[in-house]
Amino acid sequence: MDIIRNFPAIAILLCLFAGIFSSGLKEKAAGLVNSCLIVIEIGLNLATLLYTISLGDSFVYVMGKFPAPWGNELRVGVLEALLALFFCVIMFLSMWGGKHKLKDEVDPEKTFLYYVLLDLLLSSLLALIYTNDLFTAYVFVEINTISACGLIMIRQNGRTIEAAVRYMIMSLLGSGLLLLGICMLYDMTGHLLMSNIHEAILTIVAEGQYTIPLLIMIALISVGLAIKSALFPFHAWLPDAYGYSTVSAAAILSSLVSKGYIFLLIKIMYRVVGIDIFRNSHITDILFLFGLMGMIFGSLSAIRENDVRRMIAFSSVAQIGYIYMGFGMGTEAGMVASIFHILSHAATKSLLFIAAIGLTEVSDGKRQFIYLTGSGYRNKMSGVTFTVGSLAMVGVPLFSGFISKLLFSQAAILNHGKMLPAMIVLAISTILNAIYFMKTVIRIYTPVPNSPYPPMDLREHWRYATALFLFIVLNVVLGVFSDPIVRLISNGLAMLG
Amino acid sequence: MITLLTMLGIPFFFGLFLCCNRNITNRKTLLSIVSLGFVATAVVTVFSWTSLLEQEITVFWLTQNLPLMFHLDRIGLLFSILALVVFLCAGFFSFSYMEHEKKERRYYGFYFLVLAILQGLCFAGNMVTYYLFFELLTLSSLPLVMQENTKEAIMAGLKYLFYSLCGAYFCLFGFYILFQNESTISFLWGGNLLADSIVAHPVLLQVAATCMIFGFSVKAGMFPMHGWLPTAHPVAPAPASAALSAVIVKAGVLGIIRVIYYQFGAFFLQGTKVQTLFLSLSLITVFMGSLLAYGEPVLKKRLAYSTVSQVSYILFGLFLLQGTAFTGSMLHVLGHGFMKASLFLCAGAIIHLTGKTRVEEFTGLGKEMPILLWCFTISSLGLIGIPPTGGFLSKWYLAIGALDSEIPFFSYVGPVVLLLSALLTAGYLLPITVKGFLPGAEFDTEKITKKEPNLWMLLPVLILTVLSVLMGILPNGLLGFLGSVFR
Amino acid sequence: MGANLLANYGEAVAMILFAIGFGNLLIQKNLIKKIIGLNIMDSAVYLFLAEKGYVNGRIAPIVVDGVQSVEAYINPVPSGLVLTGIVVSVSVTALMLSLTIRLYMRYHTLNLDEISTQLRKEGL
Amino acid sequence: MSVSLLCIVILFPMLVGALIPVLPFSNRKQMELYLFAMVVLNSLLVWTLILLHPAESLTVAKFTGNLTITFRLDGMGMVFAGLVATLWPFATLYAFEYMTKESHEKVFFFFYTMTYGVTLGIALAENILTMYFFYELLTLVTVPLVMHTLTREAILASRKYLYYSLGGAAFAFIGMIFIILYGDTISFTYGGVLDLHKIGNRVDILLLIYVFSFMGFGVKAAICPFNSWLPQAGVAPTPVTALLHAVAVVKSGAFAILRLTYFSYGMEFLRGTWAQQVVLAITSFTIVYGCGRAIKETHLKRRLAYSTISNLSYILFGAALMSPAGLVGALSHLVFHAFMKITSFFCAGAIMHQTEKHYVHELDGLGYAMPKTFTIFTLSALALMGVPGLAGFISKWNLAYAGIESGLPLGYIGVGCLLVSALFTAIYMMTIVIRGFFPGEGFDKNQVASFQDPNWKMLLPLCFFTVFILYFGLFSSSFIGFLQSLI
Repeated sequence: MDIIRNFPAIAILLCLFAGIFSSGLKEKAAGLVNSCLIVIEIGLNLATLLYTISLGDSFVYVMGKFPAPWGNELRVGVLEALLALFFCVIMFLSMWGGKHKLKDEVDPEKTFLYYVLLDLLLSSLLALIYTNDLFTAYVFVEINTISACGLIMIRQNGRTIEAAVRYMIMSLLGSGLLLLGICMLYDMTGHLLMSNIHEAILTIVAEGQYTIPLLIMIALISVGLAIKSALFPFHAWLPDAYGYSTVSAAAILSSLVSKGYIFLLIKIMYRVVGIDIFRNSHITDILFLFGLMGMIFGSLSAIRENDVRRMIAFSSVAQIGYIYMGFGMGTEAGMVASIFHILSHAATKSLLFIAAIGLTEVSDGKRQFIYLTGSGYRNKMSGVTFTVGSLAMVGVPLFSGFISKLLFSQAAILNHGKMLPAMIVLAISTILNAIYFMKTVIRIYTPVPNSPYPPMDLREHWRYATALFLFIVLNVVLGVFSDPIVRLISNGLAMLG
Repeated sequence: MITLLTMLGIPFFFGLFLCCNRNITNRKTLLSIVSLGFVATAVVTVFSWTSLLEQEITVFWLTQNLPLMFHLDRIGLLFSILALVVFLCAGFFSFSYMEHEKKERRYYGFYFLVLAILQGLCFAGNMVTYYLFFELLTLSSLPLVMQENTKEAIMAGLKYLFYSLCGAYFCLFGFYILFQNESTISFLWGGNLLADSIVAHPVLLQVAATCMIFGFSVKAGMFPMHGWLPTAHPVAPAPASAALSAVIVKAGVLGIIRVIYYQFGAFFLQGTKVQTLFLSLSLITVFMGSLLAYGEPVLKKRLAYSTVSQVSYILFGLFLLQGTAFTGSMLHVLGHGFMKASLFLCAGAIIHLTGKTRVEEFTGLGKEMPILLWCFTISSLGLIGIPPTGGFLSKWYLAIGALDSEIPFFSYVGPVVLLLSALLTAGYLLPITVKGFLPGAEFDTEKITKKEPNLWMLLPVLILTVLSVLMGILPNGLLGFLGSVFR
Repeated sequence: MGANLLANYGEAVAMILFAIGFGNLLIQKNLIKKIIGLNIMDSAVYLFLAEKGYVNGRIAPIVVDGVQSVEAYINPVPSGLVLTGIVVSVSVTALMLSLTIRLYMRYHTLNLDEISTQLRKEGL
Repeated sequence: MSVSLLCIVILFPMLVGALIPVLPFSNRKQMELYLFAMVVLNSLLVWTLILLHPAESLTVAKFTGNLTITFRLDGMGMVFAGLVATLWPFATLYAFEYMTKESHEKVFFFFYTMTYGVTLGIALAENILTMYFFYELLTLVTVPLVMHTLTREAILASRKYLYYSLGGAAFAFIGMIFIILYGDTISFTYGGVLDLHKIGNRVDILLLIYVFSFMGFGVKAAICPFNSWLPQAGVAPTPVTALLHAVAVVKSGAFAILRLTYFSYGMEFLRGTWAQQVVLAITSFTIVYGCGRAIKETHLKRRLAYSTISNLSYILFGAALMSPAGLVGALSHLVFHAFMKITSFFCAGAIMHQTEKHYVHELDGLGYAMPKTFTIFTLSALALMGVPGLAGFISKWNLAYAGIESGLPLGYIGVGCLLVSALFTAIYMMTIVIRGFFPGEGFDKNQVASFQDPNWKMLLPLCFFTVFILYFGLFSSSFIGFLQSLI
């Protein structure tokens, strides 16, 4: 049954070829290729996941014939397969949700390029998840940046280009630091494959050499990836990038792109440096601090925001703060909580973006809150979805937000030092979330007696309505049946090392 | 059990009956019902006095350990007699007085309710029952105070309500503490405190005692909390203010007796700071009351201030914790009750007939209504304490009790203050009689017409004055009855 | 500290160049200068990487006149990495330049802050 | 079968509520009939459940690890569920009448019936997670009710209510986590679930977390720093303010705190610690603060809302005493206050419904126009004041008994605050009653001639509640005995 072993490699290459292939096709055909590509991807990753669960351990897939130290290889475990599957599902739903708006956002002859960029983005994401080689990771990080920048820019109004430029500048800074970190790592260990680097680092640490370079390397890589995933102090580019891009692009960017980088950081922490070396290098405390500040200031600036999409963008800065707070705790439970939050945030954020677009559509396309009053009645489905998304964000039971909040608090209590700040900030950020999300929910449900804008009839937009419904189902599934997923994550994490 | 329930039930039933149905229109049927009610109540109460003396009856249990229990002892009987006599006299007096008043039916309704509750108060056997009737007394006497329905009457009523409730809650606080530290809940002469709790936390118990005594003394118009009495009593119609001053104020006195002698025990409070505090407060009130009365032009306000000072005579006697002083204050309870009631009724009659309320307008009154003014004079003599009347006797016992109680400061200051205030009492009561009978030269006597009040008004005043004089002349029966109480 | 700094001066120069490039990319207002800073930064990293592979007294890893033994040549892997790195930075620079041209055509300025003020006026 | 009843009772009202917009009702009458029948049916189910009293629990859903949504009927749950079940049908009956004047009542009754199920969910929760789950659900279901009139201030009030509740729940969440981690089971067991060797040296942190969760749940129970949402939520229609702010919402806050203190943290762990001092101080302050503000408030419903704030802190004061007697006192006040407050809210609602008068100074002379409503209001006022013979006295008695028995200095202060607040209650309630019955002389009858008592739909619930207050005032020993048997 080892045919499934090379499914991950097939998945990555298939996306690349689909991208190249659809660059020649017309708009309609490229769209078709893209959707069935994503469906195939879901199939492949699902098979890989089931295979790795039955295998019970991660397996290595050597790319080409060259053995370990020189050749390139993928390492596939339960956690990687789960994340890959989840990302593909989110991408499929976002594409499905944003398709009807694509017509008036991107001018027709450029839509096939849009699908090319999406295919490249998916391939780089999968590669980031599966690769076991650092330099390949760097190359796919760059591919990811370029395709994300393309996705931001594709709407061609002044705002998006300026946002794309800002995005590019910050990302390039981040990848510059990452590259420098990788080179230093190569300098110290002489290897590029993660597992070999790990043994070399263990010997280095054992002999007590290179203590300072090791510390600098860890700092460079963490700060580099933090910049790329918009952690608190480096989040200036995020609101414009997510606020003004196309519908499905915003959903995908906010939920998947930054998560790819975070997962790469997790793999480096576990597989390359080793979690205990990473912890006593005290970088985790700095990440913890940034995470806490992100949670507070992200929500504060979201409260001040007047435009609904920028508000949701700022709220993802806060949620990324949650994830880094989980890293900062340094314990295994903290890591499980962060990974679960990656999943729940991805699901909730894309749901919120797609629902917000539906609301703005029935309010004459305007995004300011004043126009959104009563839009919940005009567009019933997106009103309900937005409410579900806000409740998930606030952490009301029955939705995914509650479970991640539960896991975070349980993790926080276990380590004595960080317990009190984490708990208090968690409570405060819940209150702040409640303030700006619930304000919007109440606003969209205050009826306007005779509103000039026409209501959206869902029969005509059946694809959009089904996408929203599937999003809600995904969120509730994460919220109610979270036990198997948490178990998958924890033993996937054990395999990761 | 049946006699008790009928005794309380009949006035209560009459009260509710009068309050609730609105179709009693003409006055004749109303007065007949009211007089029937009075007669029935009198008969039943007298019968229950004889049959229920010294019986303990538990009606039902409010909570597991809080029974509503009735027990008529000698002190209760004394107060019950006072209440019945004064209420009957004032009741018959009000037949003619209330002619030109509005809402007469409601007035009689609440009048009966207050009578029923007062009887309940006197019969109460433990502190919960006492507190229940104490609070109901405030609530039911409120409409009597507000009978006039003027803005001033309503404000006075509210002030009366809030002062009394504040007092009630003070004594409830004391009772909460007491409840934990007492052996049996019912009143027991000599105190029912647990021996070990007296030893364990005496200070707490003293605080509880202070709160309870302070609570009841609010109703008795003691110094810091006497503000409501001079505003509430004069505002009510004359018979109601007679009842208020003579009897309802005594509810506070009965409460203090129950607390000192039946809950904490005289021995526990002997020589404590509590005793000195309340002795000084009562003396201040005695002196301050008569001083304010001296300067007051309106007759009913003057009588109200006199009530403040006279009741503090009684309190002074109680706080001495001494046998003769106790009998003296009991005598003063009865004496003051009769005399103050007759004074208020006379004032009522004067207002009813001549509409004059201020003292300086009473010149030549003796010519117009000689019999009434004679009764007024005899009662004021009694209040001042001139020998033949009851007032002298009680003041005599109070002074003797104070002297041989050997309390360092108060044993001699007490009698001095009593004498001073007796002088002041003469100062504010006698001018009325003098101006009434000897109007002076320029008063032209032939212009006045005979305006004697009709029999309904005159008879009660006569009865009350005769009773107060009888108390002074033939006290042995009463003294014998009171002597057996203080062991 | 000074001794081994002189010993591997290559890495020191690379670090300085990296700092210059990073500073330019971050602080400069003009877009073109930012892109120039980007290229300096990338080339500095590739210098650092190439320096890693260099062994004194050996020649570049191109097989010349049949010499097969490994000791003759320097470590080829970093050079390979440098090649991929250069490809990446070329494509990124191309993208940045095209974006700058579009912005210039719309707003006739290369200063990023001016562009954002004009955008706010447009109220998009 | 009886175990599954646990779940049916909660889901059935939600189903009924959900069906309202869907079912084709030809007119209001049909919908009312359907709704009333369903609510009565559900109440009967609850009472059969209470009578059957199944001991085993019913797990409905499983979250991660040992966290489950399970229901079980224990002593306290029985009390709260019984209270909600008895009050809800009457409140619904009342709401029908009230909603004739309001618009789109389908949405209103949709949420109104859902709240019924959610409150029962809180009552029957077996572990702290289930209670927290329904606690959050309650906020979400009641926000639309507060927002019903959709005026500007209604939206602001609902927004403020939402922020406060969610904020409070966030802090209570921390407490729950501690119990999940440091307790050996998360289900409620009397006497606490914390096992001490796991806690080790982190007692202070745990106490701090207890205070956090006390404040968290306290937000809904309107304790001092976080109660400004309650008076503002008075903007909602009366059935909402009456039912939510007298019974469902605030009581579930108090119920949650009782569960937290006695069934999760355990009283031995908390007794005598600094946490208990802090909690006692906060509740005593809120008692006085609540009724202090009530006196100043002239708007009728806001005044009753402030009175709710102070009465709720009675319950929390009982809880904070950390003794079995304290729990009995708290539970008895929880039940009795629900009845007393819902009566006064309904009377206020009836007055507003009939006469459109919202402020106290407009109520002159209404006592004659609406005699039945005002007498019932007077009775509820007396009960709130704690006049013996009515339900208020019994619960105040239990609380004070527990307060004194605890022997803590703050216990005495707390009992003092209880009595001060009783006095303030008298002031702000009796002023309304007196203004109603004694309007003063400048008042003529035809100003209020046009108003008369509301029809039977509003009066029936009021009469039932009055009978309840009277019955439990006089014969409460059986109920208190039942409460004591719970521990």
